Amino acid sequence: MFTLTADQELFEATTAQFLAAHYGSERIRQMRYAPAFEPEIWQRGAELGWTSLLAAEADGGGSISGNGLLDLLVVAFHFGRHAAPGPLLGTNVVALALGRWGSAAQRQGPLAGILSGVGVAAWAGPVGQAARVQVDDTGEHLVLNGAVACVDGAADAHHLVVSAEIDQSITQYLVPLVSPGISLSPLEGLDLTRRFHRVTFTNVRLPTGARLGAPGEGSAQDAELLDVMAVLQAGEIAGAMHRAFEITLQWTLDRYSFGRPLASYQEIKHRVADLRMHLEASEAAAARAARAVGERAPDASTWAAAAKAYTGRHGPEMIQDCIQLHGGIGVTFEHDLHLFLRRAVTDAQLYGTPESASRRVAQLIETPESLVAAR
Amino acid sequence: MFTLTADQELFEATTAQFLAAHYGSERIRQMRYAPAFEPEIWQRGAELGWTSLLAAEADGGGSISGNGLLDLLVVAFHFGRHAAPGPLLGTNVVALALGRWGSAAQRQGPLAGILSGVGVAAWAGPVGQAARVQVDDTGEHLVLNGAVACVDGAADAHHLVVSAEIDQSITQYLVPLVSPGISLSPLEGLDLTRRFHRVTFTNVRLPTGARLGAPGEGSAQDAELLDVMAVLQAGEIAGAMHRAFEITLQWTLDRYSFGRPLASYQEIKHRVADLRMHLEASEAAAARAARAVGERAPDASTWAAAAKAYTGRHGPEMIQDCIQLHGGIGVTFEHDLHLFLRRAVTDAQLYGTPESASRRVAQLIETPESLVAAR
Amino acid sequence: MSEQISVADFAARARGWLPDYLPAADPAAAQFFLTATGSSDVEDLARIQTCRALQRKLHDGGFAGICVPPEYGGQGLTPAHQAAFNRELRGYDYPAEIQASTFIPAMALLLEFGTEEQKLRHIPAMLRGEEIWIQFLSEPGSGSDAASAVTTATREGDQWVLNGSKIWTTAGWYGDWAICLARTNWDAEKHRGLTVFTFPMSTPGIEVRRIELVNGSREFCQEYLTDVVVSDADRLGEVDAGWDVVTRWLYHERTIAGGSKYVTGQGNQSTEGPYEAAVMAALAREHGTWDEPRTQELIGEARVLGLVRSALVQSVTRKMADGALPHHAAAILRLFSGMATTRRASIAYELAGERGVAWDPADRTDAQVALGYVVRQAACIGGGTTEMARNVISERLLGMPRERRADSEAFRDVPRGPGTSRSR
Amino acid sequence: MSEQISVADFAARARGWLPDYLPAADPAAAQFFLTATGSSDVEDLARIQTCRALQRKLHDGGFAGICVPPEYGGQGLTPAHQAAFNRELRGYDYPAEIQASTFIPAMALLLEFGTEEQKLRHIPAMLRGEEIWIQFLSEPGSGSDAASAVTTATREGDQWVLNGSKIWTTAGWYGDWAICLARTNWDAEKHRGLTVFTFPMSTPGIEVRRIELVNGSREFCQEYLTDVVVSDADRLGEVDAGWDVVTRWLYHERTIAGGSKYVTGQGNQSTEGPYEAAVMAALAREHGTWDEPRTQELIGEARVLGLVRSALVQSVTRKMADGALPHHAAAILRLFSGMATTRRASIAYELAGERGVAWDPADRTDAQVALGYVVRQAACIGGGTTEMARNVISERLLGMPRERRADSEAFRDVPRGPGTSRSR
Repeated sequence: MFTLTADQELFEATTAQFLAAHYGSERIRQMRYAPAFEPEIWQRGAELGWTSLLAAEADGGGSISGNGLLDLLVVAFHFGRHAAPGPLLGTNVVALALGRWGSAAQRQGPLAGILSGVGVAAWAGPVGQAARVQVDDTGEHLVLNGAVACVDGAADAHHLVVSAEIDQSITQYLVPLVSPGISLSPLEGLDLTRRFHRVTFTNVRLPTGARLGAPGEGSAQDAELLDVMAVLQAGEIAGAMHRAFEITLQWTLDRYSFGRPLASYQEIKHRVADLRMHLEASEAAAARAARAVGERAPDASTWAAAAKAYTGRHGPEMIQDCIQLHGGIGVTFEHDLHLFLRRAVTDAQLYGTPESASRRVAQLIETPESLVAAR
Repeated sequence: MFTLTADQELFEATTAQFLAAHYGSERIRQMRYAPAFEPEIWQRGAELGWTSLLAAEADGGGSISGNGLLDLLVVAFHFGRHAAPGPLLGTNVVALALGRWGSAAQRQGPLAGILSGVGVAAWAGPVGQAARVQVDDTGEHLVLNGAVACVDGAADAHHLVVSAEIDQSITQYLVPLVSPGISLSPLEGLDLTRRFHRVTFTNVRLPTGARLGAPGEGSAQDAELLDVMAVLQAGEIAGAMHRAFEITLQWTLDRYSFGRPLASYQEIKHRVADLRMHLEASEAAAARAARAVGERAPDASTWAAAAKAYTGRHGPEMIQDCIQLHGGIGVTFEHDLHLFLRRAVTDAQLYGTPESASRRVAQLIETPESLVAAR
Repeated sequence: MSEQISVADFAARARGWLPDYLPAADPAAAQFFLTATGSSDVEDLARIQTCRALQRKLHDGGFAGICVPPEYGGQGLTPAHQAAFNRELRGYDYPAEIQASTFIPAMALLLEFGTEEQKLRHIPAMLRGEEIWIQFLSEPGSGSDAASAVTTATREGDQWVLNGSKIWTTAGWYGDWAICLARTNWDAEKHRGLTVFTFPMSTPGIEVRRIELVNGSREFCQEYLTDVVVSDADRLGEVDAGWDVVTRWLYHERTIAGGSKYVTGQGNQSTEGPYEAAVMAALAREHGTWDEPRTQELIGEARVLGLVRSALVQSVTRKMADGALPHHAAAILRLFSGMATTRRASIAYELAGERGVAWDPADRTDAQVALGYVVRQAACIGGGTTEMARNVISERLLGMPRERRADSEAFRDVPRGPGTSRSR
Repeated sequence: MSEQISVADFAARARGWLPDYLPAADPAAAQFFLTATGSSDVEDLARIQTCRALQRKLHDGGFAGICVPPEYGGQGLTPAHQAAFNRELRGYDYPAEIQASTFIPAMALLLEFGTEEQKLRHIPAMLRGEEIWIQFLSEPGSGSDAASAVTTATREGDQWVLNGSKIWTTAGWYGDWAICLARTNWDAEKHRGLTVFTFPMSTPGIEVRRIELVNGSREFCQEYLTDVVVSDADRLGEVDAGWDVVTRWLYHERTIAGGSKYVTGQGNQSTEGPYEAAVMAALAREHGTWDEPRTQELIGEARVLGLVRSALVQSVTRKMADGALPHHAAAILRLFSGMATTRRASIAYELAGERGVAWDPADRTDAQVALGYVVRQAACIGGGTTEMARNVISERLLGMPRERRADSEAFRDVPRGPGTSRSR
């Protein structure tokens, strides 16, 4: 796990206990065909602090350590450890957006709602399956048309942040999901408790106050949110790896083959050592990225993409090897491991695959003058 | 090794004994700064059959099994096992080209020279580092200008097959390397006994009879030669893997650590099992490709590229793991393993990398009608 | 049969018979091997009924049990006849789903170890499609070590009483008879206290539970045996000599892939589904990614793995037949197959990008890629793990020292882990 | 020194002293760690002479042996003073190449195990740059098992006679003194029959052979000891208790990377050379491949490995300091570093394509990529293999059962392989 302050440790313990009490793996399995959002539990999570860490104190939020993203990483880690349901990622990303770029009305209304746990938000972030939303500005109203291929948690959310284009200028909007003309069509997905939808906009009329941030700033804002999302995804993946590792190490100690524990077989020991290394590296990368992004350091985007690329590549592979070490029982639905694999791959592939994150890291490389001169 | 006929087995034994007698690993190490081509030894190899297997009986050649490429694969395999010097690949590829597309004069002169072992040829095959040769047709003469970035064995060869372009039409030419205007500039290389040169053509005048094959057929002919080259490279790589495996298995049995042979450690056993699998698969792929290409089967190019892609990817990696299993001694110049690594990577990377071979396999996929209809 | 029919004549007879008796195969029914069938239990059971009827047709036409002696309902011919029939059978629907388990290992073991009475009772019924058999071999605690079975049979006069649990049985929920490994002596070394029994699935005390895999498949079952009473006449082989039977059992299991003489046809109809390179290429074109070099590199790699696997199977099979390689070399094929399938699952998943985790319900290929990725390791587990294959390659094929064993004492005293008592 | 100087004052004094006494570092002299230096022996020896002179300047300026007691020529200050000096030293040339070996482990072991006479004789000379020490630890047959040394010391009165061979020594061909592990008792268990000696390299009977690595490096040596006579006064530690010394020896070796208090500066100047992502990107632009997504993916992966390594080092170092992880967790860093370096070597080689096997002599980066690939595994071997790191992680950090050992009897009877006699 991460190196924490005493306050963070207390916060972590509370969150971990709460999630363990409500989201044991049997419960997660049961939720696959049931509604996965439980408002009461979410509101109690909000009381624990799950929704307010990325918001300013002036808006009713506040961090524990001074870097709210580092604090929130702890929650994401434990969401990964439990493959827990709840709009943690989308709601926090939107909270950050509202706090950073929102109008007074947006901060007093929707943001306050989110902080209290009553309001839930989703982010139609840029995903690979491109589908554009266009906006028409009638002067009085904004009219949205188009579709977003895949939005996490849209059915449970009250507000959606979406970027839309007018005259090659992209701007973010905060859209109430009850707006006439919005339709959701469900996708199937691997994660047992995450629900994805294609969101279609057909002549959706919004007041001009729905704009979030300055006109033309949509792509820049999306890029900032993408960094935050990457950090939280890396945190969840690290948590999923942590749980899978814990289960697997115990299994190798308990399971006997030919009269000896699996843990006494050198080939297995060495694989477990590799798993342990990837786990430690993933935790370190996620924490380092949370520090950089939370501090808005100059290299924040590089660290965010690096954490996403590393955990997204090695997390799922590491959990697959945990499954292999279990043999047949590891591929049964009643076993827990696949819950963490599903969570890890979902985080790995959405909002940029590990491969695209690697490319992003490369694109952010600055060529030192010395090299330019030398060649 | 491959499954052979009795005649092939005899041929194999002779070649293996001859190479073992002349090209022990100490000799290979000594050759790194010395001339690597020894005409007497090569001529004796030609007497054993190394140069005639891809030529027709009418031209003085002939196969052992009916498929000369399958026979030649055995030689390539043992060249790989010894990291042996000699213009085996280039000379045989040119022999095939001359036999298949050469004029009577080209077959009676240069091809007969090759078969006897006195003539040596090189092929300026298409390599990734693109450098084009242009040809001007004055009516009386052909004039070549341009450069080929990397040719194997050009300094030892009498003839070079090179493709050149005129008016977007590419044709092959057989060029005497003594022609005025040809200059060779040496490259450095990993293989201790292979010498590479950049070949530059400056107003090189050739008679029109230097044309090899029909005008405009250069690319198609290069593609056919590339298939043959890929098979022979795969054969050499498989041979290099075979020798590295043999050395490594013996090492694990002889070397003791903490009072036990390395071979008794399960992690090492499992790695050796993987190495054995890659070796068997590489041999099978090379032999299957030699069959298809030697028979000019419809899927010949697919098999050639598949064998190159598989051996080129897994051969070097497998030998690297052999080195790792040796510890420090494995990265010393006095050890033999690196000789086989150098040979394997050289074959893997030239005339198309494993990655480009994979792409070629993909490009050759035919989409069944059923799939087109279904989607 | 006085004079044996020639292979050519037999093939000709099959060519004449087949069009009139067997329906054409439906390519659309071919199943992708790594994901759930998508068919309901009702549909699956209906298919099993069809298989029974098709098997009966084969039997009545003189094409069932081609290598089984006539006295047990077979044709008494040679593996070459079976191979010729298999070739003719291509393109026809046939009872593919009931070949494994029933004919190998069950029928093969009956032929080798059964009493005359047992053979006469069961083999004709099997060949007529009336008895589908289930293998009770693996146990929840046995993993790769079949000899560590703890399902126990206790003798009571002419009967045995069985208690324990078996797992990873196919056909467990509709089969007719079981062949079951049980421990009959806890004081012997673990291989020397085992005995094999047979019994009908209708015997009281057998509870069957379907197992769901992570891809939704419900193909496998677990069974709980509680005081299941078996007649000593249904014992197969000698008491405490069950390991002799299991050795052949495992041998026959391995021949499933390689074409056993007791198996009709060339395996279940299956397709490589989304791992077929042509499917990957078509998808890439559809999604506009085909022109990326990396896409072609990955698709090419998938195809290379398929091609090399076929070359490897052909080469190793031939070398084993020649004696150039011992039969343990089959472990190389098992290892390669596991590695190649998991890699191809990963390639398909990488190519799918986010469609591999959230997809349009209308796109079944995306669903196959996603579920195939989650169940990927099954390809390195089912039918013997790749770890066991590496043990076989290193120890049996290469002669590297065997792993130290801690189970050579009386089975009662062999450590079986903190969760199990050392003795009963 | 009556009152200790404060760290800040010490740093200020260094800031004032350095510009006048040490030359500026030459960034062009930084060496790529995986390939041959390209420098000649004459150049290397000249550099060692420079290092001796620079060490002497440090000594005379009061900056050598900052944590060494004044009675042995040091400054008697604290690790914080050394760390402050190291910070000030950045940008200056300093005797980086003679820190390892001489100061750790040799000087550190003299401080811990040496007699007063030994300390007074050697440590001041070391600090003045007059004695460069060599480690005679590894042997051709010992691999990862230092305690299996077979170089033998036989007592003859007040002297010992040493015979055997040592390998993987740096500085072997120009060093002044050696610290050497030898077996003094073949009848004890292997750890209990070892003794450590010191002797000058000028002692008769020492033959030094340079080892060439596959990348052309001649940094390492092998030594053959034939009847090398050593005075008992030069023995370090007790007879047959050499393993106590070796335990600390290995500890000090591990601190090289982590900043030992006895080492000046922050390590040899080195560069990641062609594995630096910025270099890869510049090369890709030069060769026109930068715009291919796969190129960016690979370069990004290389950069990610570098970044994650730095995050991991920082995180694990902190956790070990906090006690959140035991010191064995350093094996995680060693394993990651080996994996990351070999992967980056492969990425550079894949990006280079055919230039990685045949290159223009003018292009030294291509040569580095090619030779770096051939010597790649050195990153998983040198300084303890990755296999040993996995043993440490699984057994020490995770508590998985230890490997069975077959070397607990008298060393004479421990199997050492078919090529070696069991006893002498």
